[in-house]
Amino acid sequence: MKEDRSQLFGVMGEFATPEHILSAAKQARAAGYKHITAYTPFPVEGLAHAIGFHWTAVPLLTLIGGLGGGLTGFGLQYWVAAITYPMNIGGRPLNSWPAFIPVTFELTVLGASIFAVVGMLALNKLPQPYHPVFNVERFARASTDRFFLCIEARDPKFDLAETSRFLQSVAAEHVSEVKDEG
Amino acid sequence: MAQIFHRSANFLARFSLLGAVVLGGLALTAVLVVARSPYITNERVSRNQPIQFSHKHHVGDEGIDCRYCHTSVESSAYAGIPPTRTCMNCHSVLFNNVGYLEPVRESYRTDQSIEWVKVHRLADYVYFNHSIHINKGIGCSSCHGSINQMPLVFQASPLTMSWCLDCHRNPQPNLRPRDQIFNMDWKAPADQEEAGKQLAAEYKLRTTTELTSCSTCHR
Amino acid sequence: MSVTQPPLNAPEIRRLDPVLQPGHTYASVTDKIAAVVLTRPLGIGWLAGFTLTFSLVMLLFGSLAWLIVKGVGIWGINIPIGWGFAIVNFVWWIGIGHAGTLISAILFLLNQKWRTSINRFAEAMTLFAVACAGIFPLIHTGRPWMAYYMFPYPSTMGVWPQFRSPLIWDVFAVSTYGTVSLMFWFVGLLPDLATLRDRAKNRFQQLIYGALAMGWRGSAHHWHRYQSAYLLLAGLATPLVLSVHTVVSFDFAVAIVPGWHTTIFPPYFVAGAIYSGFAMVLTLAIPLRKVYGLEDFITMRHLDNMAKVMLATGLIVAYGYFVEFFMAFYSGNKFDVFLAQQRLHGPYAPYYYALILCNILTPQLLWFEKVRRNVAALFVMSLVINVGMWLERFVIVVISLTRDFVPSAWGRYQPTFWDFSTFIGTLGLFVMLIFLFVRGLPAIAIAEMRELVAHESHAGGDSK
Amino acid sequence: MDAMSEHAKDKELRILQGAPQAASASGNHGDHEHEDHAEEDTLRDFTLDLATVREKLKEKSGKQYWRTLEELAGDPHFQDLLHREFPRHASEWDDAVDRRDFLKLMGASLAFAGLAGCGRPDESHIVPYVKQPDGMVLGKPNFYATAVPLGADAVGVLVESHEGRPTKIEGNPDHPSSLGSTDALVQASILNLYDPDRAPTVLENGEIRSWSAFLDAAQGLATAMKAQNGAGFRILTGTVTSPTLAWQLRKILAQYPLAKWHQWEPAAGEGAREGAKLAFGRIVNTVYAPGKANVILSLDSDFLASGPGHIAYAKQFARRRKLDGPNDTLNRLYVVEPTPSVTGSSADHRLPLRAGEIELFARALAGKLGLCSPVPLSGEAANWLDGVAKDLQKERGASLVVAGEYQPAAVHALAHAINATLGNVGTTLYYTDPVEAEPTNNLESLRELCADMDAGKVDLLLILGGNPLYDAPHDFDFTSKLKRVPTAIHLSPYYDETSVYCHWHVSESHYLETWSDARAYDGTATIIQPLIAPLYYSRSAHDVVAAFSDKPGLPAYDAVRAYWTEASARLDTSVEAGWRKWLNDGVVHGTKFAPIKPELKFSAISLPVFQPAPADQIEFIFRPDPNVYDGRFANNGWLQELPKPVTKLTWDNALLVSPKLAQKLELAHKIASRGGEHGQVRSTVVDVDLNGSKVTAAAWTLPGQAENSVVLPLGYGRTLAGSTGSNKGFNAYAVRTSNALWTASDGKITPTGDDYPLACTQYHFNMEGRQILSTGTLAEYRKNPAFAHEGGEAPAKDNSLYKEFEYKGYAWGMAIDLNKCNGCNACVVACQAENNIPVVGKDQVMRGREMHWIRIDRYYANSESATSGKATGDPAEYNPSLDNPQTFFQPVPCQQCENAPCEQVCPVGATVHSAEGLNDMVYNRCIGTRYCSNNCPYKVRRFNFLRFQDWDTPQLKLLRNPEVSVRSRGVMEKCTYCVQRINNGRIEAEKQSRPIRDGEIVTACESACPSEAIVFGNANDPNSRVAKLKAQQRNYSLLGELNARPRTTYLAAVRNPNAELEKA
Repeated sequence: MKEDRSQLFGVMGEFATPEHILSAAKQARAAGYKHITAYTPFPVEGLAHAIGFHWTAVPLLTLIGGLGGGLTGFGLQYWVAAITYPMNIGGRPLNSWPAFIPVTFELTVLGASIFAVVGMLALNKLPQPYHPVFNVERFARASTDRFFLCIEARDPKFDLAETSRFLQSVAAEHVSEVKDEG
Repeated sequence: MAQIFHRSANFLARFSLLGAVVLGGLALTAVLVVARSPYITNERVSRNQPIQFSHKHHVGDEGIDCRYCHTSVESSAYAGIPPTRTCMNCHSVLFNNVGYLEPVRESYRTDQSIEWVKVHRLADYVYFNHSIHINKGIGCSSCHGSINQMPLVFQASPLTMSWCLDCHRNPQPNLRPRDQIFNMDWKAPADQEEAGKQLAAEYKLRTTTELTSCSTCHR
Repeated sequence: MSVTQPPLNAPEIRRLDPVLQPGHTYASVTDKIAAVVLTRPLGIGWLAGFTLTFSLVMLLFGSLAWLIVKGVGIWGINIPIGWGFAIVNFVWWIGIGHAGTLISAILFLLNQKWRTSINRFAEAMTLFAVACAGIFPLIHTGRPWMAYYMFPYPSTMGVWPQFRSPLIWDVFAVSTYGTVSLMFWFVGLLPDLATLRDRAKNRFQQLIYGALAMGWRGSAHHWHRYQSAYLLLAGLATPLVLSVHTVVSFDFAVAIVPGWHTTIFPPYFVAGAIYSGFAMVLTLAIPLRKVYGLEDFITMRHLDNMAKVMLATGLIVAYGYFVEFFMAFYSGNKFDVFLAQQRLHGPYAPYYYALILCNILTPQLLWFEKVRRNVAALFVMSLVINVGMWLERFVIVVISLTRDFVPSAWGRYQPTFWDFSTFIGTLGLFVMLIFLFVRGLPAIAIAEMRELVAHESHAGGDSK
Repeated sequence: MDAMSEHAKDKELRILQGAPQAASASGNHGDHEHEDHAEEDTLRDFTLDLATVREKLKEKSGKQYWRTLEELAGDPHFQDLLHREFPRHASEWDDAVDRRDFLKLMGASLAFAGLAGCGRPDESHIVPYVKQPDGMVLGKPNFYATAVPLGADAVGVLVESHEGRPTKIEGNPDHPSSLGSTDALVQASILNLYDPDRAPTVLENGEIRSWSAFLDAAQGLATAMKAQNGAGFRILTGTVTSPTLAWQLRKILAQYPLAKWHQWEPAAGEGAREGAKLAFGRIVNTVYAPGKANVILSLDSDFLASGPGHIAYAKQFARRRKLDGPNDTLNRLYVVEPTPSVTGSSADHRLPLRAGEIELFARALAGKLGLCSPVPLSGEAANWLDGVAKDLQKERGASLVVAGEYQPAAVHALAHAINATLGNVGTTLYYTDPVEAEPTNNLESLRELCADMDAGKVDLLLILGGNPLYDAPHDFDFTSKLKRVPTAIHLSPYYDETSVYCHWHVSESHYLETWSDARAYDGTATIIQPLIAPLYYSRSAHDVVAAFSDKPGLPAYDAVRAYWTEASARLDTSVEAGWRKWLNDGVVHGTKFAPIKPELKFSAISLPVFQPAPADQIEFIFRPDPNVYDGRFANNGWLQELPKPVTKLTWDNALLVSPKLAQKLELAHKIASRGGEHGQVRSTVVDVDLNGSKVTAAAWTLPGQAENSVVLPLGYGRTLAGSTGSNKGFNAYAVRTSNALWTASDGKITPTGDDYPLACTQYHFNMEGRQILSTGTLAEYRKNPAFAHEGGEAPAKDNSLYKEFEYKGYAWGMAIDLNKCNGCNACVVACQAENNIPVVGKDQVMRGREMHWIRIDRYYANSESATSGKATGDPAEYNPSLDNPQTFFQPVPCQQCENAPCEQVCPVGATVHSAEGLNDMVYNRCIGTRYCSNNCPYKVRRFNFLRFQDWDTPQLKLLRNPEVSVRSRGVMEKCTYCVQRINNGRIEAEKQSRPIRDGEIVTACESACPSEAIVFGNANDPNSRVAKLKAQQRNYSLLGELNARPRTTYLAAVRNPNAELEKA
């Protein structure tokens, strides 16, 4: 039996309802914890705010993607029709811009969507099949009906005993250590 | 619950996703590159001929005019491949018993054609006409390269449609005075820009739109 | 209605069934839905159905192979009727492919709770329909192996696609629609894949769903960005879904053929698309809820709402038909007038009347609640409407071409065996994919159902 | 497999390739240049290749051919033998070598079909000449003058030849029968040259024999015949106009005093000959000058589209339909005929009468003109007659009465008399000696022959051309009689119905393969020169006749030279002096017959009383088919697929009945849902009992057909025509008897109850009130010269949001004068020949997939739409306007729209506009979405739904025009104004840096058109013919309201009816 080289990732409290975890998160925040994460089976309104997470870059990325797509779209069509090989197509003007709108639009949407999704995944650091929290046995229910609040070890205010006690104090049904194998 | 994946899975997952994207991109680029490579265009690929006929010797050293053999180049779409008789004009007297010319003599004797391997293969469907190019001031070497330095002839240009278009869009740089058409060593003079304009006017070149109309080359 | 029924805040829908039968917990919904995928054994019915549809797919491949060998001449098309079944099927499938994204995106934006339990397989249906549709633009060309000419790439020929052509717009619209729908679907799936991963019964399932879930763990940060992205996607998909069928309608509206050249087409095609889309959703939902006992989640409320949407869109379509006639006579364009008469008593009149019967008359029954609440009736009607919408496309595409400008060139169209085999083949492909889907992925968005449970119980709490 | 590379190969056939050498006029025995793909394989292992070729071609055609090659061309012993026996021929036989090359080519081309690899092309070879013929410039076609003999006429043509392959026929402006134009048959005749079904070699009882073997046999027979002074030696020919052949035959007859020369031309009437005898006591040839006549009456004569000189007549006639302004005058054409013909369709007044009643009408006219006691006419005919008679008298000396070829002697005699009294002789017509070398009554001649055969008096029958077994009157029962002949020798291009019953069959050379000569309708002789060595082991009539002379094996060339050496004396020149010029000009100068003034020994009174059949009696008339003629063109795919001028039927003949009769007999048309109006119509099948025999035919209701007259078109129902022509339609000869060659009565028509699918390319004949074919009368035109523009018209040029494209240089355009077009179809076939247009076959036509780039639409101007208002325009739904509708023809090629709807919708830019306003079609870019065709308002685009081109048959490869891409499957194609001709013309002009002259570039359709209805040129040049026409007020564009701005515009048709008749 070799000694456990794994280091501590944090402690995790388990809650039964959105309401509980929400209040717990608020109190943790109040208690001055910085590195808090909440895990819930479905989005719980206000939870992100409660743990101090407000702004996300996804909308900005989407805008950029959209603009990029649209400009590429129209640019390409204009360049093809009017610059690189201008041809008389049924007497229509070289720059038949009304005819170029559909493709421009589609590419706008395409660009925006791709940026939105890829951006979201990237910002969420996904894919990330391995994560310490999965080491917690009960965490499996985080995707069914249980709500978890994790205070991470890197938090300056973190102290295993102290923090565990804190979590119990905010009515966590279970409190478990989160280990991270080396 | 137990951890399903090992820590390394994180790197693997991200790397493979990224890799897939990059690979896809590379594959596409590769296709486009190959399409322009000699593998497809046959550019600079020299062929073995039944007779080691050297243009370098005949044109470069002996200074025989292109038209001596390619008789119809000024009048027809086809420059024309010389009949055996043309070879025999000289070789019935010169080198008339060297071994490597036996195929020529045999052809002449037996009335069986010499089979040359085709070097310049135009793209499908294009109706190229030598005579009009010659008459409008495009010299042989503009497309065929310095034949006079080729012991074995190879295709000097890609002969892709976009290559044709380059010149049809802007012929000036390649226009020569009529007396330079068959000059293999012609180099564009310093004032080509000016000269080109003048020649274009002199040859009454058609407008770019006309020269790049589909039916100019395709029927 | 019983007292147990949770009174929803909106008064006007108080008397309606709930969108979720009461008494469900987070766990119960999750169990029920996940079970279909993870634990439920393959039924004989499923196997039989799959085998049948699979053989139809083989028929499709056979037909396509023969098509490549011989050429489009094996179909009934000719001069003047250059487009036949292929384009009819394309438009029909694309139309069907509209309901999914519409339900997920537009109803999401409109914050319609009842969308929750049907959006997932509606989206799946969309993808599969688009897949079926996507086959046709490719294979209907005379030289499919040259179809890549339609994409803008730097060729050694120095030539590019001709962007004034609606067909090019199609290429971009359909591929964009396909891609976006796929992403939309996948994003929606992420949390559920995580659920399946965590509930997986064996290593294999764990690995598959684990990989697909990308390590989703429902952290608040994830959810925050997730929601923002999902909302944006919905916002983007909404105009997209409208644009796609608009572009498809341009294939005809932009041409000069009498019967095609009409400004009413975009709105009326979109309406038609939603119409057929919802019909198809019903066609799928009704058996699905029955077989997998999902009546609690797909309640009468859903069916009722969908019926109403069909009624509404059906009326828009009817309006479209009417305006076509009106404009013909109002404009006095002799070709349009002639075509209008042709529809009424030309050689193809029966098709037109059949289409009126299917698309306009039958749906009027939906005014009656009795009909809307009769599952069997709804199912039959959904089928009728699907047929009707196919006929509509046939009437538009083929019949307009049979008699256009120069009488000397008038002709007629008769589909061949290969026309039918290809069409039926795609039907097989569609259903087969559905079969695979219901067993491979949660047919109902579990995470959203949990949200719904939360919402309902919350509301219930108030009512105490 | 990749169709693209297939194209490429085909294009490469340009620099050809071992076509059998051309014995061209310059007399060079050129070798040839190959540029082939699989060429090398074929050389490395020739025998293997020969094997494969034989293999491949066994399925294709002519098994014997390939066996022959093995035995003849291959076998060296055979060669030696020949050299020993006929040293004179050694040289000739050397071209066996060329045949080998021909094989190589075929091997190669077959290889193409197989190994057309995708992707990277492997090495290909250039095989230059060893000795290049003088005057041959590779890539430049040569044109040789020759003539196409048909019946009692020969059309002078210039044949385009690419490196020794004849590819296209053009008219010869110096030749009286052509005047630079051609007709459908002439255009299509080149396809017969390359027909893979042609008889490959000499056969004796089906066994392959060498020509020398035949010569031996012939000599054997000859000696036997000599012994009995030629008794029992019979020669049967068609109409012979070849002076040389006649000369040879006469020599034979001289050598064999008791031998007899019979003639049988199934589709040529006796009326003209007998009528002349009746009128002048001798046979004369009548030459008309329709151009000089202001009023023309055709008594059932289709002189614009058939019969000797019709091309020239059509041209002259059309010139009188020229209308530059309201002050111009038109001639007037009256036609009395039983069945709508091309001539009848372009008439100002047309009167449908049963063929049997025409004589009555002629007598009545004679009566009116005081040539005999008046003859009462009933009904419409009566007041019609008044008008015509008045008109004719008004134009004494400038009027013309033409009697129909199939009308009896009396009608012809009457016509002669009437023309005489009207003083037309010498002005609008003149007489010459007959053009036929030996004018005889064919029917009697054949009757006599049959009698002799029956009586066993015939020991040796030499059938030179023709197919009597198929086309002799069936009561002669030629078959059984032929069986009694100990030795029958048949010379014909195909191993046909007759050949089977003959002991020897000699394959007949095509006129492009042999030396010969022929006379035109006015006597002008032309030397027929070969453009290509025979593709098969075939021989000409000259060779066969020579075989029985004292000079066996005398080549045709020598025979022709010999004759003209003799004849040139009369031409006060010498062959040496004249020969080259004759060949070059395509006419032997000074051979035109001088007019003669035969004395009229005939008075109408002398005619026996005439009693026409009761009005309700159905008459059956036999007419040659407009496309396959008497059946000799049955295996010609171009003609089979060519929509017949009036009926628009293809691939079949049908019993033509009038709408009224159809209604009475309850004959129906069902429009099939496959193909429909533009493809397939199922029509009632009927049994026709006639002259004691029976034939089953599909009945076709034809508007304008005389009420109780039905037509049985000849030339179909062949059983041994070849893979294309066998078992198509019904055989009308089966019910044709000697006593009723052209008109029969007391027959019975009984519907069988079934129906039969007919391939009809245009069933709908009603314009549905659209601005498609503008027509008016001269009076209307004078009142309102711009009448064509009423109804829809193009919006003004400037009301577009965007700037118009400008066409600064050339602006190619076409103007089609509907006043001149008579729907003769010459342009359609010319286009097919010029542009490598495939034949798709009946099934595909019935699906509405025929490929003609230019079609001729036929509309009935005054017809009402079907009563049911269903606008089906179905003659089966009887309405009176169909009894005698006004027929108009409209050639529709691509309209080359400036605002082309097709271009805008093409996703890949495969059809775009050229700087000169052409609607370019880039086949290699096309992916085949067919969107362009859907969006084409004129439906002139054609699509390769399947692989329509024949890539395998090597003979057909030789036929192709190297200047035009051969389209593969899945590609859209259409008329491009013959862009290949435009480009070549422009290149020549550019080389001389001068502008292209007007008329320097002519499209294939324009050059073929006998009536000069199609004019092509630069619309930007105000002095060009086309610009002048477009400037006319008659000029309008098809469906102008669509604002597609077609470059092809039409000039409204203006008819010149007789005001009096209009009133009546």
